[in-house]
Amino acid sequence: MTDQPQQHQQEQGQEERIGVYVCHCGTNIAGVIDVGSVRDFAGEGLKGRGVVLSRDYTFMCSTTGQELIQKDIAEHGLTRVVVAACSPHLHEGTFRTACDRAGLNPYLCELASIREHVAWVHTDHDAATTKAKAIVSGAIERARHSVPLEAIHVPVDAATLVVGGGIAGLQAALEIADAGHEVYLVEREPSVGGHMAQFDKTFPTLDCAACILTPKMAAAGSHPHLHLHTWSEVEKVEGFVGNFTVTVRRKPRYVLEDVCTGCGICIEKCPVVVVDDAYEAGIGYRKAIYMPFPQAVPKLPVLDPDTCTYYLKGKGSCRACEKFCPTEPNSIDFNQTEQRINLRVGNIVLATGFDLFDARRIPQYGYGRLPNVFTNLELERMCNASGPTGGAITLRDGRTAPKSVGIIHCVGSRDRNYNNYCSAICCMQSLKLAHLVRERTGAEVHNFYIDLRTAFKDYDEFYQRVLDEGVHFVRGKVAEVSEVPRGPDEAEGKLYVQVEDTLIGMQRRIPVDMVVLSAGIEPRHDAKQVGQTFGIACSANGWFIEKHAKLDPISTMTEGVFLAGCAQGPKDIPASVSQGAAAAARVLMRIRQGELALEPVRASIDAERCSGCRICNALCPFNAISYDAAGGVSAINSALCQGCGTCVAACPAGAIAGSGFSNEQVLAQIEGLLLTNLEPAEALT
Amino acid sequence: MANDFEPVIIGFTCNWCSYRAADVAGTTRLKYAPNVRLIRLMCSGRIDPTFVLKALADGADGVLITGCHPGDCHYLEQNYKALRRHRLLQRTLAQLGVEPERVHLTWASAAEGAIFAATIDRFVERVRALGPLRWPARPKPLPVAVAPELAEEALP
Amino acid sequence: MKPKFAMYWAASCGGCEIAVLNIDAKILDLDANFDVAFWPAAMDAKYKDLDAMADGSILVTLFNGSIRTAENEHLAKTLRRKSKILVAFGSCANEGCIPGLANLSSRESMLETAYGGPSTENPAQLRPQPTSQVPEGALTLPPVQPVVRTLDQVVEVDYHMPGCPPESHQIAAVVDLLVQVVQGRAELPPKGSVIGAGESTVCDECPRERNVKHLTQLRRIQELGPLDTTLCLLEQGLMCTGPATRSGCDARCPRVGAPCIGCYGVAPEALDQGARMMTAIASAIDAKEPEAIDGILDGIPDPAGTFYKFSLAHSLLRGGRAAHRETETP
Amino acid sequence: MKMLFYPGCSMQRTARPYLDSLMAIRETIGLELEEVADWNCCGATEYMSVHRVPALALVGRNLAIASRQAEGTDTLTAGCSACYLNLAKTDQQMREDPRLAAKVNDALHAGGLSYAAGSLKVRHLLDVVCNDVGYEAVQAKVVRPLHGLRLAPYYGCQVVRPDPDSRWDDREHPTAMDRLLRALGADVVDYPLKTQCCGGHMTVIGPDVAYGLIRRLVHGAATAGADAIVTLCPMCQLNLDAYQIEMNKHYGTSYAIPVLYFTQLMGLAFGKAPAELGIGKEFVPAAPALSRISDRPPAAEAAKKKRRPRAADGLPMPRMG
Repeated sequence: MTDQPQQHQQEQGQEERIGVYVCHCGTNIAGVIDVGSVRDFAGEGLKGRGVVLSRDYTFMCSTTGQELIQKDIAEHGLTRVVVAACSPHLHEGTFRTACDRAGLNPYLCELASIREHVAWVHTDHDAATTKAKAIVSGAIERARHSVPLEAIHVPVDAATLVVGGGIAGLQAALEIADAGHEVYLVEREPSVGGHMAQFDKTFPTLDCAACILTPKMAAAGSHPHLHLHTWSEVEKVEGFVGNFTVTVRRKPRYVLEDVCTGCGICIEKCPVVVVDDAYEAGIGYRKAIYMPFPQAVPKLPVLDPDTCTYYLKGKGSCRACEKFCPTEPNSIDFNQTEQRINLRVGNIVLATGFDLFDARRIPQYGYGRLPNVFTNLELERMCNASGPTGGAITLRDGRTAPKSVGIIHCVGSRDRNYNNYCSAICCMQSLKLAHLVRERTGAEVHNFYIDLRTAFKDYDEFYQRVLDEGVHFVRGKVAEVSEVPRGPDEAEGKLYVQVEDTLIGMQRRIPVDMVVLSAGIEPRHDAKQVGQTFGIACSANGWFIEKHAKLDPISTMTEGVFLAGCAQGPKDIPASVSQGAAAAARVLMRIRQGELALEPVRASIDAERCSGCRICNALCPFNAISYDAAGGVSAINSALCQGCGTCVAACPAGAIAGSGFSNEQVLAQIEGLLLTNLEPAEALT
Repeated sequence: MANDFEPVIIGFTCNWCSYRAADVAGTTRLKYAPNVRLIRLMCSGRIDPTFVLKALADGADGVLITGCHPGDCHYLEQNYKALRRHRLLQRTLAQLGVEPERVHLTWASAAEGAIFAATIDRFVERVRALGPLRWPARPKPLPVAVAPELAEEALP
Repeated sequence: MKPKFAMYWAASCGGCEIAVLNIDAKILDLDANFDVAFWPAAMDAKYKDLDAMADGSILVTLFNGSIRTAENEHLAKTLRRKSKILVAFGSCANEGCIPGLANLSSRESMLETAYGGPSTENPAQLRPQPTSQVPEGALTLPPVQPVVRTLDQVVEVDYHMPGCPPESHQIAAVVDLLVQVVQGRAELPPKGSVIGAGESTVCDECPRERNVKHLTQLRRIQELGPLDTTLCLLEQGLMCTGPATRSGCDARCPRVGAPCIGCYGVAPEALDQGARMMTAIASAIDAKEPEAIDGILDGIPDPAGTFYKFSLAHSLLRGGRAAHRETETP
Repeated sequence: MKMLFYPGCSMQRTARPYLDSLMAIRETIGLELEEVADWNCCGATEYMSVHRVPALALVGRNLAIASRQAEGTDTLTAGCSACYLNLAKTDQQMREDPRLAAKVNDALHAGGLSYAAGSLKVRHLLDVVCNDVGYEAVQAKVVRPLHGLRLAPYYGCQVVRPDPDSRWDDREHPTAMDRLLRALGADVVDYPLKTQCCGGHMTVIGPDVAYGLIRRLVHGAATAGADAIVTLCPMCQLNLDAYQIEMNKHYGTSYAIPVLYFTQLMGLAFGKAPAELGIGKEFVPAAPALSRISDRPPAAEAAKKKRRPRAADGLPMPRMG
């Protein structure tokens, strides 16, 4: 509330009894920081600042570590607890809960981050130890000015938003809807189904992707609690956990959804044929009005104004779809415009999936230049009985079956020129494709791999099976795919795969008819903007960042926003389904709880000190500050306040207090960090 | 002198972006100079010039202010307030003879651990090149010449 | 025997003394209830007389002026010893006031400004010397100290009374209180209190109409046309520091169309008056791009002088580097 | 624009046409080249692998005298790929390893010299022409467009790899020279071998290996329908041109693809006389190829009539660009 100098105040207040705990985190902290020295610094050097005991322990977050704190609170009457360990974003909750259990207000517990901010980022042991001491000193001074707070409770809206209708999003949406809660599923494409709908077979059991996916899609389409918004995108998210307001932009289909029966006559009659870059991966065609695939849900066509004659050549031309539409009224509406709808939801599941790595970015593999270089997705569509070749595997001419095929793994993955990470699915996808090529064409197949990663149930068995089927495996990174023979002894008209075979230690040039690039997977091209919309961040590689890489890969740093599927990182279908189900479980837990406890970080105005200058009035983006003209003072609505503290920092009279991050706490922390709380003789060097 | 001088720097971070960037730098084990001691605030909009002046007055050689990128603020646009305060404070500090470079404002998203680490390294070197600030310590509590209780006899 | 009263004038303009005399007939109450032991501005006094007084023998001393010279410091310490109650009286004693702005410069440049420069007529280029030989002997001047300090930076202070000068009605009320205490009819406020001032900021007493603030320009008064007589001056583009200045003056300046310049000092809950005004102004500016922000800030040509006009010596940094450098031991 | 110029020994001898054509066009494109006075050998390709510090010191001397000479520019350009790479690599390694830089400077001190790593920007001539002069500026000076001439752009290895300062769009398939040649009005053929090895000194050490590599490059250009190969490196030019004859003997073939420097083609397009550009000094004569330059731009291919795709068309190709 006030930013008066510190020294005066403490003497007036009751003497605090502070317990300091320094965590080793195994060797994570203790390997770099002299933990004992930090303990003694707090216990001896800061005795005068209210530290009554100082301990170090191997794992403070363990049950034993927590019990240690609880016991000390009871036995030593601690009034403040300072834990020097990891980032508060990881274990603040753990230690606050421990304090709460022992009867100490949880907000009187302070974390000093000496792992992420010291031990893990510094190598000089002395400098790291000195910095750790300063951070502990800052936390102690800050804790002296902490005050007991109560969490703020808000109700949770039982409706949920799921973004993305791939397998992960479908799983999450269905599980929540099955529990009887309303779910809005927003999908950018005209149909749900995602990438899985493009596949032919799924590894390792080789069941048909459509056979196992279609029932889920159909269920989503007809579920009484599940509301589909396909061909739609989330534009804006406002509010906070429990009470989000989401604006969804529905793109025009130019088809009346509630009239169209999905009979398909319009598609049949449409004279415009264009390459289908989306569902058919560029090797098949679609009409200007089209259904992405036969099992699409909802079973509605969508008109593409960029290729439709009506839009290209002016009104009055063509209109075949409209002329032949049998419904009454006519389902075609050329004047449809985009619409915006608002949804109120309590929780959000983000399952926005991935983009395929663009193989054109590796020119030495020739994709886009050499006709018989294909991507895995092109081959996937070729294998599919409903695909452009009716299930036949052919060269680009559409007729000739290849006699030899090279499948290159890790295209765009595990390569510092493109993506450092492993795409997780390419090994198994390449094995699956090798099997399908062998099975359908009998061609010689060479798989070029760096490492074969066939972890998880039944995967390695599948690898053994493919080996037994006579597929050749060459361990080495392919340097180039070239159509130019090296010498007169090499035949023209072949593709030469130049590779170092690291198992036999030589360079090889393997002639093949067809090359398949097993492209990796990448974050969605617009993941960053989507992240901004939902208030979550992307990692350096572009995947959405989960709350904790191991212990909480479902949640995000933004309360109420959960992740499922490849949006969080590369994963296969079983893992995506598991994560979708896990996200659903989290949401259901929230709905079941009915209300949420929020951090009590809020601003408030002392009416006695407020002069009514109205500087703060324009600063709050949540409109939490109002002016009482009669009383001549401003006031803050704590239900609307989000706790950013901007008004606290702006008030010229110092009349606005910010709980949790008060001026006293911050100023005291500065003193602590700069060690002005020590006598000069004790100052650290 | 310059070689032995290890600057002491106070860094202000926001809970949503830059503090998390520091966390990411940690979890990815990036290495950077140990001279910056961080304070977590909820938002860079919480930055009060008082905090910066307090840090300088109490012995910091530099102050690093960090927040979410413009447009990325968790609280929509409060980082612009930090930007404005920083620019005004810079002007005043320049008049007081404090090199504006000592108080640096930078943006870092939660994903930018590497950028955050590199920014710290660069800033530490910049402050090192400027040399110590060594603001004179605040006056110590004063010895009272006499501590006269308001004596009874002084009153009639 | 009446209790003893003293008032001393250190580095200041003398306005505080005038302000005390300006309380009209109330000055007679002071005389009736106190024995004026030492008040160089009002009556003849010698340092040796002061030195001869017993420690704690003065009941109350109003000390105005900042500590600029060794003589100021010596008197501050002496009066502290002799007084039961030491009041830092007026802006100079409390916050350094205008003399405190010298803390932006080194002594050398301050003397150069005072004794040299184009606006000073000093053909012989004389400079004050610590000692000068005259036929009667050696004359000495008290050494000028490198940094102007406030009274509480030199000795412990019992009460603070802000203002440049303190308003007469506030002085009259404090005299009343002292008289009542002496007569046993009232208690003294807690030690360390600010007396003779309000508990909010100047806006609290300002009658002007205020709105949500989106500042798009800042101008000096001569750059603006006729002002609206009822609207907040800040909203009209005038750099008024009322929002960050302690109340108690009854908003004298803004009432008559002059912006507050901050003489009542830092607000009750604040630590640094300049910082509070800077943060308020910067927050209320309506611009996001650095260039646009700078365009508006260009309307404050002298930020340090504007935000710390009265409080520099008592601010967090207490002055500029040029002045502090002189205190460093080489 | 002014910059320092390191010619290197090849340009003064075997690659004299490269130097002559550069001198002929420099004014047209506004390049003011100031030769580094008293430069020494760059150590060529092998020395770096034999004695690293002495090799770096050898190059360091050139950097040191160039930086001392630099006035009004901090750019040092070289036309020869090996010279460029050695200069760039030395600067980079000194930048990244202060201890190594100190060692090199120790050596330079003996000669009263020193070099502050990073003080010069080392650039290949092609980089300067494409990125500093710019395609538009080059195109603006074209008076005799190379219409109808089909060219295979050949970059070789050293300029694009390891590319210490990331100056190229792609290290495997760069396109800077492609764009430059198009700006001159020429047709650029798809030449996927553009950064393959020319054999280097293998022509001397192991001719059979070199012939294989040369054959592939020449054969590839011929298959792609190129009239000429365009290069930016004296070593590449020498191997593909002079040894094309030997290679033909070795394989019993009769390839005759001339190999020219990009500067020679720029000169032609700027209207300079072939002799001024050193054209005619090559082993495989360029005259027959150059006689294909036509006065008129090739007629734009009749816009293909859009029709519905048929099964016989095969599968569509991926869209590029």
